[in-house]
Amino acid sequence: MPVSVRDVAFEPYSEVVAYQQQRFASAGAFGASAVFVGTMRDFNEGDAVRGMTLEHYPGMTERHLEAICQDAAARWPLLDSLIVHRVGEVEPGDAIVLVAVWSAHRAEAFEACRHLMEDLKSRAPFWKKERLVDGTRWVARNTAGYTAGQSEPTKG
Amino acid sequence: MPVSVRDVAFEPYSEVVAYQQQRFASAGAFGASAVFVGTMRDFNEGDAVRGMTLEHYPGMTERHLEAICQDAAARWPLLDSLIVHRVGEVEPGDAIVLVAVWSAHRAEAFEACRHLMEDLKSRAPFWKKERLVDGTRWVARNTAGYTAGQSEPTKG
Amino acid sequence: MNTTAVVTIKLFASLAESCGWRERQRALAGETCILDLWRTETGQPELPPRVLCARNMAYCDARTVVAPGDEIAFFPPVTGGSHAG
Amino acid sequence: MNTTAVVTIKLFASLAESCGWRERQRALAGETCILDLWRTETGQPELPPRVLCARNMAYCDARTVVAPGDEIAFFPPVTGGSHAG
Repeated sequence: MPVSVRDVAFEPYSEVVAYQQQRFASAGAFGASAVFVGTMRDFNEGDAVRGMTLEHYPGMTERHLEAICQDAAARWPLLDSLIVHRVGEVEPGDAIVLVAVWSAHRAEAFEACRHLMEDLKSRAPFWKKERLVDGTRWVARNTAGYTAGQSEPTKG
Repeated sequence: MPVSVRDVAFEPYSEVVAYQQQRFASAGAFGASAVFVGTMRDFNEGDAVRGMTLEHYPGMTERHLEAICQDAAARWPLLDSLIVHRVGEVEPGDAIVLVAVWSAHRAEAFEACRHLMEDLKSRAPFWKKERLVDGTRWVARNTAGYTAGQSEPTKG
Repeated sequence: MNTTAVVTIKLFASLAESCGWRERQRALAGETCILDLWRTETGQPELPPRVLCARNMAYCDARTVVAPGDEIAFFPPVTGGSHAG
Repeated sequence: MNTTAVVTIKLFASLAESCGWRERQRALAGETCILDLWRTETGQPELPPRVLCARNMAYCDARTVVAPGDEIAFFPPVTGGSHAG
Protein backbone atom coordinates (compact mmCIF):
# COMPACT_ATOMS: atom_id res chain seq x y z
CA MET A 1 0.00 0.00 0.00
CA PRO A 2 2.51 2.61 -1.10
CA VAL A 3 1.70 6.29 -0.82
CA SER A 4 3.73 9.13 -2.21
CA VAL A 5 3.68 12.91 -2.32
CA ARG A 6 5.31 14.43 -5.41
CA ASP A 7 6.44 17.97 -6.10
CA VAL A 8 6.73 17.34 -9.84
CA ALA A 9 4.11 16.38 -12.44
CA PHE A 10 3.33 12.68 -12.74
CA GLU A 11 1.52 10.58 -15.34
CA PRO A 12 -1.12 8.70 -13.31
CA TYR A 13 -1.71 5.75 -15.67
CA SER A 14 2.02 5.11 -16.03
CA GLU A 15 2.17 4.93 -12.24
CA VAL A 16 -0.65 2.38 -12.20
CA VAL A 17 0.97 0.22 -14.88
CA ALA A 18 4.45 0.38 -13.32
CA TYR A 19 3.23 -0.45 -9.83
CA GLN A 20 0.97 -3.24 -11.05
CA GLN A 21 3.82 -4.88 -12.97
CA GLN A 22 6.23 -4.95 -10.06
CA ARG A 23 3.57 -5.81 -7.48
CA PHE A 24 1.73 -8.71 -9.13
CA ALA A 25 4.19 -11.30 -10.30
CA SER A 26 1.52 -13.65 -11.66
CA ALA A 27 -0.88 -12.50 -14.32
CA GLY A 28 -4.38 -13.38 -13.17
CA ALA A 29 -3.85 -12.59 -9.49
CA PHE A 30 -6.48 -9.83 -9.47
CA GLY A 31 -9.83 -9.52 -11.20
CA ALA A 32 -10.71 -5.88 -10.63
CA SER A 33 -8.89 -2.54 -10.59
CA ALA A 34 -10.59 0.75 -9.80
CA VAL A 35 -8.67 3.94 -10.47
CA PHE A 36 -9.54 7.53 -9.75
CA VAL A 37 -7.57 10.49 -11.08
CA GLY A 38 -8.25 14.02 -9.90
CA THR A 39 -6.98 16.59 -12.39
CA MET A 40 -6.60 20.33 -12.09
CA ARG A 41 -9.34 22.13 -14.00
CA ASP A 42 -8.94 25.55 -15.54
CA PHE A 43 -12.26 26.71 -14.11
CA ASN A 44 -13.65 26.76 -10.56
CA GLU A 45 -16.45 28.59 -8.78
CA GLY A 46 -17.15 30.50 -11.96
CA ASP A 47 -13.60 31.83 -12.34
CA ALA A 48 -10.82 30.95 -14.75
CA VAL A 49 -8.00 29.40 -12.76
CA ARG A 50 -4.43 29.83 -14.01
CA GLY A 51 -2.69 27.57 -11.59
CA MET A 52 -2.62 26.34 -8.04
CA THR A 53 -0.21 25.94 -5.18
CA LEU A 54 -0.69 22.75 -3.22
CA GLU A 55 0.73 22.85 0.28
CA HIS A 56 1.09 19.86 2.59
CA TYR A 57 2.46 18.98 6.02
CA PRO A 58 5.53 16.86 5.31
CA GLY A 59 5.46 13.83 7.57
CA MET A 60 1.87 14.14 8.76
CA THR A 61 0.49 13.98 5.21
CA GLU A 62 2.30 10.74 4.33
CA ARG A 63 1.37 9.26 7.70
CA HIS A 64 -2.30 10.01 7.11
CA LEU A 65 -2.28 8.64 3.58
CA GLU A 66 -0.83 5.39 4.95
CA ALA A 67 -3.47 5.25 7.68
CA ILE A 68 -6.21 5.79 5.09
CA CYS A 69 -4.93 2.83 3.05
CA GLN A 70 -4.67 0.63 6.12
CA ASP A 71 -8.21 1.48 7.15
CA ALA A 72 -9.53 0.55 3.70
CA ALA A 73 -7.56 -2.72 3.73
CA ALA A 74 -9.14 -3.60 7.09
CA ARG A 75 -12.61 -2.87 5.75
CA TRP A 76 -12.52 -4.53 2.31
CA PRO A 77 -10.70 -7.64 1.02
CA LEU A 78 -8.23 -5.69 -1.11
CA LEU A 79 -5.11 -7.05 -2.75
CA ASP A 80 -3.40 -3.67 -2.76
CA SER A 81 -3.87 0.07 -3.07
CA LEU A 82 -1.79 2.99 -4.28
CA ILE A 83 -2.03 6.74 -3.62
CA VAL A 84 0.03 9.44 -5.34
CA HIS A 85 -0.66 13.08 -4.49
CA ARG A 86 0.87 16.14 -6.08
CA VAL A 87 2.10 19.19 -4.15
CA GLY A 88 3.77 22.46 -5.17
CA GLU A 89 3.00 24.52 -8.25
CA VAL A 90 0.29 22.85 -10.32
CA GLU A 91 -0.90 23.79 -13.81
CA PRO A 92 -4.34 23.12 -15.35
CA GLY A 93 -4.39 19.60 -16.75
CA ASP A 94 -1.91 18.27 -14.19
CA ALA A 95 -2.90 15.22 -12.19
CA ILE A 96 -3.43 16.16 -8.54
CA VAL A 97 -4.32 12.80 -7.05
CA LEU A 98 -4.26 9.16 -8.10
CA VAL A 99 -6.02 6.44 -6.10
CA ALA A 100 -5.84 2.85 -7.38
CA VAL A 101 -7.21 -0.30 -5.79
CA TRP A 102 -6.76 -3.96 -6.79
CA SER A 103 -9.06 -6.76 -5.64
CA ALA A 104 -10.53 -10.09 -6.71
CA HIS A 105 -14.03 -8.73 -7.38
CA ARG A 106 -15.39 -5.43 -8.58
CA ALA A 107 -17.65 -4.43 -5.67
CA GLU A 108 -14.81 -3.94 -3.19
CA ALA A 109 -12.61 -2.21 -5.77
CA PHE A 110 -15.29 0.40 -6.52
CA GLU A 111 -16.26 0.91 -2.90
CA ALA A 112 -12.74 1.09 -1.50
CA CYS A 113 -11.55 3.47 -4.24
CA ARG A 114 -14.40 5.85 -3.50
CA HIS A 115 -13.86 5.58 0.23
CA LEU A 116 -10.12 6.25 -0.09
CA MET A 117 -10.81 9.46 -2.00
CA GLU A 118 -13.40 10.71 0.48
CA ASP A 119 -11.16 9.82 3.40
CA LEU A 120 -8.20 11.53 1.76
CA LYS A 121 -10.19 14.70 1.22
CA SER A 122 -11.47 14.85 4.77
CA ARG A 123 -8.33 13.79 6.68
CA ALA A 124 -5.10 14.26 4.76
CA PRO A 125 -3.40 17.64 5.36
CA PHE A 126 -3.31 19.36 1.97
CA TRP A 127 -4.30 22.93 1.16
CA LYS A 128 -4.97 24.50 -2.22
CA LYS A 129 -4.42 28.09 -3.24
CA GLU A 130 -5.73 29.05 -6.66
CA ARG A 131 -4.10 31.64 -8.87
CA LEU A 132 -6.80 33.67 -10.63
CA VAL A 133 -6.53 36.50 -13.12
CA ASP A 134 -6.99 39.06 -10.36
CA GLY A 135 -5.23 37.46 -7.41
CA THR A 136 -5.16 34.27 -5.38
CA ARG A 137 -7.61 32.49 -3.13
CA TRP A 138 -7.45 29.57 -0.76
CA VAL A 139 -9.86 26.76 -1.58
CA ALA A 140 -11.85 26.61 1.62
CA ARG A 141 -13.57 23.29 1.32
CA ASN A 142 -13.98 20.33 -0.98
CA THR A 143 -17.26 20.05 -2.78
CA ALA A 144 -19.33 17.40 -4.52
CA GLY A 145 -18.30 14.42 -2.46
CA TYR A 146 -20.51 12.20 -0.34
CA THR A 147 -22.03 15.38 1.10
CA ALA A 148 -21.89 18.53 -0.94
CA GLY A 149 -19.92 21.20 0.88
CA GLN A 150 -19.43 24.86 0.21
CA SER A 151 -16.41 26.73 -1.01
CA GLU A 152 -15.74 30.05 0.59
CA PRO A 153 -13.60 32.18 -1.66
CA THR A 154 -11.41 34.78 0.03
CA LYS A 155 -10.03 36.60 -2.97
CA GLY A 156 -7.07 38.81 -2.29
CA MET B 1 -18.90 7.98 -25.98
CA PRO B 2 -17.03 5.40 -28.04
CA VAL B 3 -17.46 1.70 -27.40
CA SER B 4 -15.45 -1.07 -28.93
CA VAL B 5 -15.31 -4.85 -28.91
CA ARG B 6 -11.83 -6.32 -29.48
CA ASP B 7 -10.75 -9.82 -30.39
CA VAL B 8 -7.12 -9.15 -29.50
CA ALA B 9 -5.50 -8.21 -26.20
CA PHE B 10 -5.53 -4.52 -25.30
CA GLU B 11 -3.67 -2.43 -22.73
CA PRO B 12 -6.44 -0.60 -20.84
CA TYR B 13 -4.44 2.34 -19.50
CA SER B 14 -2.93 3.07 -22.92
CA GLU B 15 -6.49 3.20 -24.27
CA VAL B 16 -7.45 5.70 -21.57
CA VAL B 17 -4.43 7.92 -22.23
CA ALA B 18 -4.82 7.81 -26.02
CA TYR B 19 -8.53 8.57 -25.94
CA GLN B 20 -8.13 11.33 -23.39
CA GLN B 21 -5.44 13.04 -25.46
CA GLN B 22 -7.45 13.10 -28.66
CA ARG B 23 -10.76 13.89 -26.94
CA PHE B 24 -9.82 16.77 -24.65
CA ALA B 25 -7.96 19.43 -26.57
CA SER B 26 -7.56 21.73 -23.59
CA ALA B 27 -5.77 20.56 -20.49
CA GLY B 28 -7.96 21.35 -17.52
CA ALA B 29 -11.30 20.55 -19.18
CA PHE B 30 -12.09 17.77 -16.74
CA GLY B 31 -11.51 17.41 -13.00
CA ALA B 32 -12.26 13.75 -12.40
CA SER B 33 -11.65 10.45 -14.18
CA ALA B 34 -12.89 7.12 -12.85
CA VAL B 35 -11.58 3.97 -14.51
CA PHE B 36 -12.49 0.35 -13.95
CA VAL B 37 -10.55 -2.55 -15.43
CA GLY B 38 -11.82 -6.12 -15.21
CA THR B 39 -9.02 -8.62 -15.67
CA MET B 40 -9.11 -12.37 -16.20
CA ARG B 41 -8.16 -14.18 -13.01
CA ASP B 42 -6.49 -17.59 -12.96
CA PHE B 43 -8.88 -18.84 -10.28
CA ASN B 44 -12.69 -18.95 -10.09
CA GLU B 45 -15.24 -20.87 -8.03
CA GLY B 46 -12.40 -22.78 -6.39
CA ASP B 47 -10.89 -24.02 -9.65
CA ALA B 48 -7.75 -23.05 -11.51
CA VAL B 49 -8.79 -21.46 -14.80
CA ARG B 50 -6.45 -21.81 -17.79
CA GLY B 51 -8.25 -19.54 -20.17
CA MET B 52 -11.60 -18.34 -21.33
CA THR B 53 -13.58 -17.93 -24.53
CA LEU B 54 -15.65 -14.77 -24.64
CA GLU B 55 -18.53 -14.89 -27.10
CA HIS B 56 -20.66 -11.93 -28.11
CA TYR B 57 -23.50 -11.05 -30.48
CA PRO B 58 -21.89 -8.84 -33.14
CA GLY B 59 -24.09 -5.82 -33.72
CA MET B 60 -26.36 -6.24 -30.71
CA THR B 61 -23.44 -6.07 -28.27
CA GLU B 62 -22.09 -2.78 -29.66
CA ARG B 63 -25.60 -1.35 -29.82
CA HIS B 64 -26.19 -2.16 -26.16
CA LEU B 65 -22.85 -0.76 -25.04
CA GLU B 66 -23.74 2.49 -26.81
CA ALA B 67 -27.17 2.55 -25.16
CA ILE B 68 -25.57 2.00 -21.76
CA CYS B 69 -23.28 5.00 -22.29
CA GLN B 70 -26.16 7.16 -23.47
CA ASP B 71 -28.23 6.24 -20.42
CA ALA B 72 -25.37 7.18 -18.09
CA ALA B 73 -24.85 10.48 -19.93
CA ALA B 74 -28.54 11.28 -19.45
CA ARG B 75 -28.35 10.51 -15.76
CA TRP B 76 -25.10 12.22 -14.74
CA PRO B 77 -23.34 15.37 -16.02
CA LEU B 78 -20.52 13.49 -17.73
CA LEU B 79 -18.01 14.93 -20.17
CA ASP B 80 -17.40 11.58 -21.83
CA SER B 81 -17.17 7.84 -21.33
CA LEU B 82 -15.33 4.98 -22.96
CA ILE B 83 -15.97 1.22 -22.99
CA VAL B 84 -13.64 -1.42 -24.44
CA HIS B 85 -14.62 -5.09 -24.11
CA ARG B 86 -12.56 -8.09 -25.10
CA VAL B 87 -13.94 -11.14 -26.92
CA GLY B 88 -12.38 -14.35 -28.25
CA GLU B 89 -9.68 -16.42 -26.58
CA VAL B 90 -8.60 -14.77 -23.33
CA GLU B 91 -5.65 -15.70 -21.10
CA PRO B 92 -5.28 -15.08 -17.35
CA GLY B 93 -4.02 -11.54 -16.79
CA ASP B 94 -5.69 -10.20 -19.94
CA ALA B 95 -7.95 -7.18 -19.60
CA ILE B 96 -11.59 -8.18 -20.25
CA VAL B 97 -13.33 -4.85 -19.83
CA LEU B 98 -12.38 -1.19 -19.49
CA VAL B 99 -14.87 1.46 -18.42
CA ALA B 100 -13.67 5.06 -18.14
CA VAL B 101 -15.65 8.17 -17.29
CA TRP B 102 -14.64 11.85 -17.36
CA SER B 103 -16.49 14.60 -15.52
CA ALA B 104 -16.00 17.91 -13.74
CA HIS B 105 -16.45 16.50 -10.24
CA ARG B 106 -15.67 13.20 -8.59
CA ALA B 107 -19.12 12.12 -7.39
CA GLU B 108 -20.57 11.64 -10.86
CA ALA B 109 -17.39 9.99 -12.16
CA PHE B 110 -17.48 7.35 -9.42
CA GLU B 111 -21.22 6.78 -9.64
CA ALA B 112 -21.44 6.62 -13.42
CA CYS B 113 -18.42 4.32 -13.72
CA ARG B 114 -19.97 1.87 -11.27
CA HIS B 115 -23.34 2.11 -12.95
CA LEU B 116 -21.86 1.52 -16.41
CA MET B 117 -20.21 -1.68 -15.20
CA GLU B 118 -23.36 -3.01 -13.54
CA ASP B 119 -25.45 -2.11 -16.57
CA LEU B 120 -22.95 -3.75 -18.90
CA LYS B 121 -22.98 -6.96 -16.88
CA SER B 122 -26.75 -7.17 -16.78
CA ARG B 123 -27.61 -6.07 -20.35
CA ALA B 124 -24.77 -6.46 -22.82
CA PRO B 125 -24.73 -9.80 -24.68
CA PHE B 126 -21.45 -11.49 -23.73
CA TRP B 127 -20.93 -15.09 -22.60
CA LYS B 128 -17.91 -16.61 -20.91
CA LYS B 129 -16.71 -20.18 -21.18
CA GLU B 130 -13.86 -21.14 -18.87
CA ARG B 131 -11.19 -23.68 -19.77
CA LEU B 132 -10.37 -25.74 -16.68
CA VAL B 133 -7.87 -28.54 -16.18
CA ASP B 134 -10.61 -31.14 -16.67
CA GLY B 135 -12.84 -29.52 -19.25
CA THR B 136 -14.80 -26.36 -19.89
CA ARG B 137 -17.76 -24.64 -18.26
CA TRP B 138 -20.01 -21.74 -19.11
CA VAL B 139 -20.03 -18.99 -16.50
CA ALA B 140 -23.71 -18.91 -15.65
CA ARG B 141 -24.01 -15.61 -13.88
CA ASN B 142 -21.98 -12.68 -12.69
CA THR B 143 -21.35 -12.46 -9.00
CA ALA B 144 -20.39 -9.84 -6.45
CA GLY B 145 -22.08 -6.85 -8.06
CA TYR B 146 -24.80 -4.69 -6.57
CA THR B 147 -26.63 -7.89 -5.67
CA ALA B 148 -24.62 -11.05 -5.19
CA GLY B 149 -25.66 -13.69 -7.71
CA GLN B 150 -24.84 -17.32 -8.02
CA SER B 151 -22.69 -19.14 -10.51
CA GLU B 152 -23.92 -22.48 -11.71
CA PRO B 153 -21.05 -24.55 -13.05
CA THR B 154 -21.92 -27.14 -15.66
CA LYS B 155 -18.60 -28.87 -16.07
CA GLY B 156 -18.28 -31.04 -19.11
CA MET C 1 -42.01 -19.09 -51.41
CA ASN C 2 -41.62 -15.34 -51.20
CA THR C 3 -37.95 -14.71 -50.44
CA THR C 4 -38.83 -11.77 -48.18
CA ALA C 5 -41.02 -13.94 -45.92
CA VAL C 6 -37.92 -15.38 -44.30
CA VAL C 7 -36.49 -14.86 -40.80
CA THR C 8 -33.00 -15.51 -39.52
CA ILE C 9 -32.72 -17.40 -36.24
CA LYS C 10 -29.54 -17.25 -34.17
CA LEU C 11 -28.43 -19.16 -31.09
CA PHE C 12 -25.51 -18.18 -28.87
CA ALA C 13 -23.20 -19.67 -26.25
CA SER C 14 -24.39 -22.78 -24.36
CA LEU C 15 -27.65 -22.75 -26.31
CA ALA C 16 -25.82 -23.01 -29.65
CA GLU C 17 -23.69 -25.82 -28.24
CA SER C 18 -26.59 -27.86 -26.87
CA CYS C 19 -28.70 -27.44 -30.04
CA GLY C 20 -25.76 -28.03 -32.37
CA TRP C 21 -26.37 -25.04 -34.65
CA ARG C 22 -25.84 -21.27 -34.56
CA GLU C 23 -27.85 -19.79 -37.41
CA ARG C 24 -30.73 -20.75 -39.68
CA GLN C 25 -33.08 -19.13 -42.15
CA ARG C 26 -36.73 -20.13 -41.98
CA ALA C 27 -39.72 -19.29 -44.14
CA LEU C 28 -42.65 -17.83 -42.23
CA ALA C 29 -45.96 -19.72 -42.53
CA GLY C 30 -48.65 -17.35 -41.37
CA GLU C 31 -48.53 -15.26 -38.15
CA THR C 32 -45.67 -16.51 -36.06
CA CYS C 33 -44.43 -15.37 -32.68
CA ILE C 34 -40.93 -15.88 -31.29
CA LEU C 35 -42.16 -18.71 -29.06
CA ASP C 36 -43.54 -20.49 -32.14
CA LEU C 37 -40.09 -20.31 -33.72
CA TRP C 38 -38.51 -21.69 -30.54
CA ARG C 39 -40.89 -24.65 -30.53
CA THR C 40 -40.39 -25.44 -34.19
CA GLU C 41 -36.62 -25.08 -34.20
CA THR C 42 -35.73 -26.74 -30.89
CA GLY C 43 -38.66 -29.12 -30.37
CA GLN C 44 -39.04 -27.79 -26.82
CA PRO C 45 -42.64 -26.86 -25.90
CA GLU C 46 -41.73 -23.87 -23.70
CA LEU C 47 -38.99 -21.24 -23.58
CA PRO C 48 -36.98 -22.00 -20.41
CA PRO C 49 -37.10 -19.06 -17.98
CA ARG C 50 -33.34 -18.60 -18.30
CA VAL C 51 -33.41 -18.24 -22.08
CA LEU C 52 -33.54 -14.66 -23.38
CA CYS C 53 -34.73 -13.61 -26.80
CA ALA C 54 -34.10 -10.62 -29.02
CA ARG C 55 -35.76 -9.35 -32.18
CA ASN C 56 -33.53 -7.33 -34.49
CA MET C 57 -30.95 -6.98 -31.70
CA ALA C 58 -33.39 -5.65 -29.08
CA TYR C 59 -34.54 -7.71 -26.10
CA CYS C 60 -38.20 -8.65 -26.45
CA ASP C 61 -40.97 -10.85 -25.13
CA ALA C 62 -41.40 -14.35 -26.57
CA ARG C 63 -44.98 -13.50 -27.60
CA THR C 64 -43.71 -10.84 -30.01
CA VAL C 65 -44.90 -11.52 -33.57
CA VAL C 66 -42.08 -11.74 -36.10
CA ALA C 67 -42.01 -10.00 -39.46
CA PRO C 68 -40.32 -11.00 -42.73
CA GLY C 69 -36.61 -10.17 -42.65
CA ASP C 70 -36.40 -10.21 -38.84
CA GLU C 71 -33.33 -11.49 -37.05
CA ILE C 72 -34.44 -13.48 -34.00
CA ALA C 73 -31.89 -14.58 -31.37
CA PHE C 74 -32.05 -16.90 -28.38
CA PHE C 75 -29.34 -16.94 -25.73
CA PRO C 76 -28.56 -17.69 -22.08
CA PRO C 77 -28.21 -14.95 -19.42
CA VAL C 78 -25.38 -12.57 -20.25
CA THR C 79 -22.09 -12.66 -18.37
CA GLY C 80 -19.95 -9.81 -19.63
CA GLY C 81 -17.71 -7.53 -17.67
CA SER C 82 -14.95 -8.54 -15.33
CA HIS C 83 -14.30 -12.18 -14.59
CA ALA C 84 -16.49 -13.56 -11.81
CA GLY C 85 -17.55 -10.13 -10.68
CA MET D 1 16.20 26.97 30.38
CA ASN D 2 16.22 23.23 29.84
CA THR D 3 16.69 22.68 26.10
CA THR D 4 14.37 19.68 26.16
CA ALA D 5 11.47 21.77 27.56
CA VAL D 6 10.88 23.28 24.14
CA VAL D 7 8.05 22.74 21.66
CA THR D 8 7.93 23.43 17.96
CA ILE D 9 4.86 25.28 16.69
CA LYS D 10 3.91 25.15 13.01
CA LEU D 11 1.30 27.02 11.00
CA PHE D 12 0.14 26.07 7.51
CA ALA D 13 -1.63 27.55 4.52
CA SER D 14 -3.88 30.60 5.07
CA LEU D 15 -3.06 30.55 8.78
CA ALA D 16 0.68 30.88 8.11
CA GLU D 17 -0.04 33.72 5.68
CA SER D 18 -2.30 35.68 8.00
CA CYS D 19 0.04 35.26 11.00
CA GLY D 20 3.16 35.94 8.96
CA TRP D 21 5.19 32.97 10.24
CA ARG D 22 5.37 29.22 9.66
CA GLU D 23 7.47 27.75 12.44
CA ARG D 24 8.69 28.69 15.92
CA GLN D 25 10.32 27.08 18.91
CA ARG D 26 8.98 28.01 22.31
CA ALA D 27 10.08 27.13 25.82
CA LEU D 28 7.39 25.62 28.01
CA ALA D 29 6.59 27.44 31.24
CA GLY D 30 4.66 24.96 33.39
CA GLU D 31 1.71 22.85 32.26
CA THR D 32 0.59 24.13 28.88
CA CYS D 33 -2.19 22.98 26.62
CA ILE D 34 -2.43 23.54 22.87
CA LEU D 35 -4.99 26.31 23.35
CA ASP D 36 -2.53 28.12 25.67
CA LEU D 37 0.06 28.02 22.89
CA TRP D 38 -2.46 29.37 20.39
CA ARG D 39 -3.29 32.29 22.70
CA THR D 40 0.34 33.15 23.37
CA GLU D 41 1.52 32.87 19.82
CA THR D 42 -1.37 34.49 17.95
CA GLY D 43 -2.83 36.80 20.59
CA GLN D 44 -6.29 35.41 19.83
CA PRO D 45 -8.30 34.39 22.92
CA GLU D 46 -10.01 31.38 21.31
CA LEU D 47 -9.21 28.81 18.66
CA PRO D 48 -11.59 29.55 15.75
CA PRO D 49 -13.87 26.57 15.06
CA ARG D 50 -12.36 26.16 11.59
CA VAL D 51 -8.79 25.88 12.85
CA LEU D 52 -7.53 22.32 13.34
CA CYS D 53 -4.64 21.31 15.56
CA ALA D 54 -2.27 18.36 15.63
CA ARG D 55 0.22 17.12 18.20
CA ASN D 56 3.14 15.18 16.77
CA MET D 57 1.33 14.82 13.45
CA ALA D 58 -1.89 13.42 14.92
CA TYR D 59 -5.12 15.41 15.08
CA CYS D 60 -5.97 16.29 18.68
CA ASP D 61 -8.16 18.41 20.90
CA ALA D 62 -7.02 21.93 21.79
CA ARG D 63 -7.15 21.01 25.51
CA THR D 64 -4.39 18.43 25.04
CA VAL D 65 -1.42 19.14 27.30
CA VAL D 66 1.87 19.42 25.43
CA ALA D 67 5.12 17.74 26.42
CA PRO D 68 8.73 18.83 25.86
CA GLY D 69 9.86 18.07 22.34
CA ASP D 70 6.32 18.06 20.90
CA GLU D 71 5.55 19.37 17.46
CA ILE D 72 2.27 21.29 17.55
CA ALA D 73 0.57 22.40 14.33
CA PHE D 74 -2.37 24.67 13.56
CA PHE D 75 -4.03 24.70 10.15
CA PRO D 76 -7.27 25.41 8.26
CA PRO D 77 -9.61 22.62 7.04
CA VAL D 78 -7.86 20.32 4.60
CA THR D 79 -8.63 20.44 0.89
CA GLY D 80 -6.70 17.63 -0.76
CA GLY D 81 -7.79 15.35 -3.53
CA SER D 82 -9.13 16.40 -6.88
CA HIS D 83 -9.70 20.02 -7.69
CA ALA D 84 -13.08 21.31 -6.46
CA GLY D 85 -14.45 17.87 -5.84
